[in-house]
Amino acid sequence: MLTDSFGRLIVEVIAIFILIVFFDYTFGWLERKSIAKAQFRHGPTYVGKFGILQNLADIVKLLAKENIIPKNADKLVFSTVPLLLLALFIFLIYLLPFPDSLGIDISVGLLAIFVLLSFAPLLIFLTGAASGNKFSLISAQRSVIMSLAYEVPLILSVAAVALYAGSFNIADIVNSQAKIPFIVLMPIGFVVFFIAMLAELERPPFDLREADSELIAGWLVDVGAPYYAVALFVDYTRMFLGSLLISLLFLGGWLGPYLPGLIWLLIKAFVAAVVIVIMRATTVRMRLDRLMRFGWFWLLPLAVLNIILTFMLFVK
Amino acid sequence: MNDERFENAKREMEQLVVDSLKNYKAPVGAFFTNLKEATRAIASGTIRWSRKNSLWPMQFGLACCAMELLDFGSSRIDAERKGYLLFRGTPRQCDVMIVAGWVTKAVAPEVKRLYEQMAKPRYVIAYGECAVSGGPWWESYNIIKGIDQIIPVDVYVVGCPPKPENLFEALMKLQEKVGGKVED
Amino acid sequence: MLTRINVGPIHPSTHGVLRLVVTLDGDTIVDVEPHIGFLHRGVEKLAENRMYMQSESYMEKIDYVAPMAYSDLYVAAVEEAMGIHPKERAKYVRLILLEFQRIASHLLWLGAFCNDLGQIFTMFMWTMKDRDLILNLLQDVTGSRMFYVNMRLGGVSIDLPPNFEEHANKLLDYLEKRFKDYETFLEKNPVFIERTKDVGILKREDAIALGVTGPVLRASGVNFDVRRDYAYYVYEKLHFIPQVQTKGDSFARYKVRMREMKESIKLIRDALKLMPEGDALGMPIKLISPPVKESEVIVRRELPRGEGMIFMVTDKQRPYRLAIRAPSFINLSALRYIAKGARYADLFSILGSLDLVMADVDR
Amino acid sequence: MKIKKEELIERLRELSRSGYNYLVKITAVDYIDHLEVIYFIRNMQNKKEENVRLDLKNGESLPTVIEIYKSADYYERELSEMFGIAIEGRDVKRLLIEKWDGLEAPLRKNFQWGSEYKSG
Repeated sequence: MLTDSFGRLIVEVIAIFILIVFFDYTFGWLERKSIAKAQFRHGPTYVGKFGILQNLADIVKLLAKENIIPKNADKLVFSTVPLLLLALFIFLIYLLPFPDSLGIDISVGLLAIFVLLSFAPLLIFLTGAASGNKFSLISAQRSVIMSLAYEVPLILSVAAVALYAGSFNIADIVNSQAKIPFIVLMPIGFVVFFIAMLAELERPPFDLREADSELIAGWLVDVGAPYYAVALFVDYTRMFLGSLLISLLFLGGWLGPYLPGLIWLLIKAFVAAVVIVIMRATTVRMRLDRLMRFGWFWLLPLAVLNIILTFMLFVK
Repeated sequence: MNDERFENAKREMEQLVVDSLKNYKAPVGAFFTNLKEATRAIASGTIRWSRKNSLWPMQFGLACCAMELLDFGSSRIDAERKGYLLFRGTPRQCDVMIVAGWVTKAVAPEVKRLYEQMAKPRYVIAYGECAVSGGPWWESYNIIKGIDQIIPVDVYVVGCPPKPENLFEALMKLQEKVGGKVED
Repeated sequence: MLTRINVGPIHPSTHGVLRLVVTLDGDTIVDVEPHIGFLHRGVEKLAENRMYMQSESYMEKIDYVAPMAYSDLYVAAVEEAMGIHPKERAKYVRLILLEFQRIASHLLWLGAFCNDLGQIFTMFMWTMKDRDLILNLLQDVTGSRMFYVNMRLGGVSIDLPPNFEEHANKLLDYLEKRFKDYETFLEKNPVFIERTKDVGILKREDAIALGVTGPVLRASGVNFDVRRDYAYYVYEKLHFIPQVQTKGDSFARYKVRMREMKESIKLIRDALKLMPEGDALGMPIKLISPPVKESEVIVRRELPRGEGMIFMVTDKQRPYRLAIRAPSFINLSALRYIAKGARYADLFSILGSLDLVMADVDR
Repeated sequence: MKIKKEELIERLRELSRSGYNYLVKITAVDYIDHLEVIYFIRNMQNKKEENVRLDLKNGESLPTVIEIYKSADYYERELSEMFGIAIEGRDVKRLLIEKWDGLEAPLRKNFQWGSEYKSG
């Protein structure tokens, strides 16, 4: 029996990894195309049909380029932490339940995910601080300060969801949305969660860490080309995690008529991701102090209000 | 007999034996060497293909020609169609440096430094008359007459300023060079 | 603890080659010290060694975002030195082309400004698209995309083509619609308002003391525009009104430029209606220019970036001394005072709102 | 208005008090045997302009007017660099041409054109 379950585990690990790569690659292409459309352009068209191979060319080229580690950098931290960051996000996706009993189904999955997710800013801080560049250092500081602004509302808005479902198990949360998804039941909570998630995903208007016009490339300034490929992979995996969380917690996850559950989940994840991309294409960047004020004066009260409303309307 | 000459001959003999041993392939080993070479060929072909199709220019404008460089990236020409557009501000992650504008004596060391900060393989396009030869500022006391005095240049684009279409053509020429169609 | 950062000389949002040494206390700017001169090529010295009309092309390269404005400034100075008055139709033609150039310059600024605020090129692509249409129109007239060199003594080198009025009106209608879109797109975006309002305030007294010009001066509540106060060409006849805002922050500077573009559209429309028939061609360029009458000339023009002035001491065939007052040069000197006390993230939005062209600063 | 170098500060202060509060430009002309420095100032209320001119002998220095006009900062630095005029009363750093190989004051008439650039 041990071999049987072990075999299944390996199949699951490979299946989810393929899923991650599939989403990352497709989303990378979709993002470039949709931003190009928003800007009256075509985006990549020549490399492969509809430019589908463009990102492959980019990634292979980046990996084949010379890797530079600056003299001032802390070599060990600088060359391992980006990989750790990637490992963290991939591991977090393994913690999520998928339909057809794919993935691990642990009883406190929600807690585990949000605890581990708060390590990401620290890892980014380490990379930025280790590269020995002042722009990266500013970006690293911002990354930690920013997390103060959005972590608390994020967790409070998730708490309302857990309160309603009466469980920390994500599969239970999805199943309790069988009749009505939570986006309808608690719209305030969804808005808070979505905005806090944007900040977590480092997407505009909260892309303070990687602010091209101020900090050139933020914590990636001195990162060599192969590590930039890793950073892109991290970015898209984080995006996958974020859009999966949005669709699992608020959009009803894999529940839906006619189509198989996995397809529904992916469709919802892609919709959430494309909305985030459209926001990226249109808005300007927020300032750090304004973000703090916004987080504490708007998001936090709204999240608390959401919990109170949920408690009064549904739980009692 | 001269000892020295004898020593030399002996050393040459030894070298010959070592060389022939190096080139010797055992019948079983030959299969693996061929396999290794084949994989290496496929890998290098893939890498060359990817390099050819993803030339990222650096976000780096000096003077007038930078205006046309902006136009090159914007919606009329849309350089992203062929994968030329992912302007990165940092030299570490870029492939092509487009020197658009005149290079003064003050800025020359910076240009050189930026070139040295770029990761290999790296390419340079001299865009516009000023970068090619000094152009209209030939007689000025503070201008370098052509950036090829400080860094190696792959493609020259002439004009004052050249149209963005010319830059597109230059990048296609560079693609040919990267893809191995044109000798250096 | 104070941190000192070196920004530039080559940085994505310095619009050229500018080095800023920024001293930060946390996230607040204590001091900014601009280091300039990376693009210096000695235009003034080169012009002293050229025949009068040979330098026109150099003048255009001073400000490459609005080249025609500078060539007009220089040719006006030479005309004044030789006592030549431009023909009546030429005045209208020049005014129309210059106002189109102003719109193109402001459009580029708008896109670059949004880019500085952290947008990923969207607004930039939009404005570049519209700017391209204007450049195409100017290309139809002059034959060149960027450097036109079409001002001649007493007129222009090529008159407007026969179908120009139709094309121009169509383009103006389109632009008017686009400007409305831009305004709703930007002014209804709370993040844009937050990033520009009450940021980088320059008070009226400071603006005068620091000597800033153009839209920056007008955004601080000083009602001064060379087009009205030293009226040239036919601005007086077209009832030109300067656009003034009182607040003096980044948003006011944005608003002034936006309104100026609309005002330019109005001016072009009126000028197209009132333009007389006749001849607008100037003298062809010859090595030997007409005799010089004045020994000293001062000419002012409202360039897209502010007041431009040429002070020329004349000689027989070439200027003895040509001094150019570049608007970007003096606007940059105000950066130090405006940016003090601002957040680091706002440094680039303030720098962007000043609308600098580094080649104009260094000359 | 032609004045002497000694009365420059006094006259400019007087003018700025009487409303000429906007400095348009400071520039100079090299007449080989002497230099002429010109201050263009403007009254922002009624838009009147005034030129204040003074002659400088070669090698003579110029008093700073930065206390009267803040915007004189950059113009004075430009003047000191382009004409080699020393400015009294303030520290003038090199402004326009950084890393310049030893040739002084390009806008003087006796200026020698620069040499070729040597890389390395």
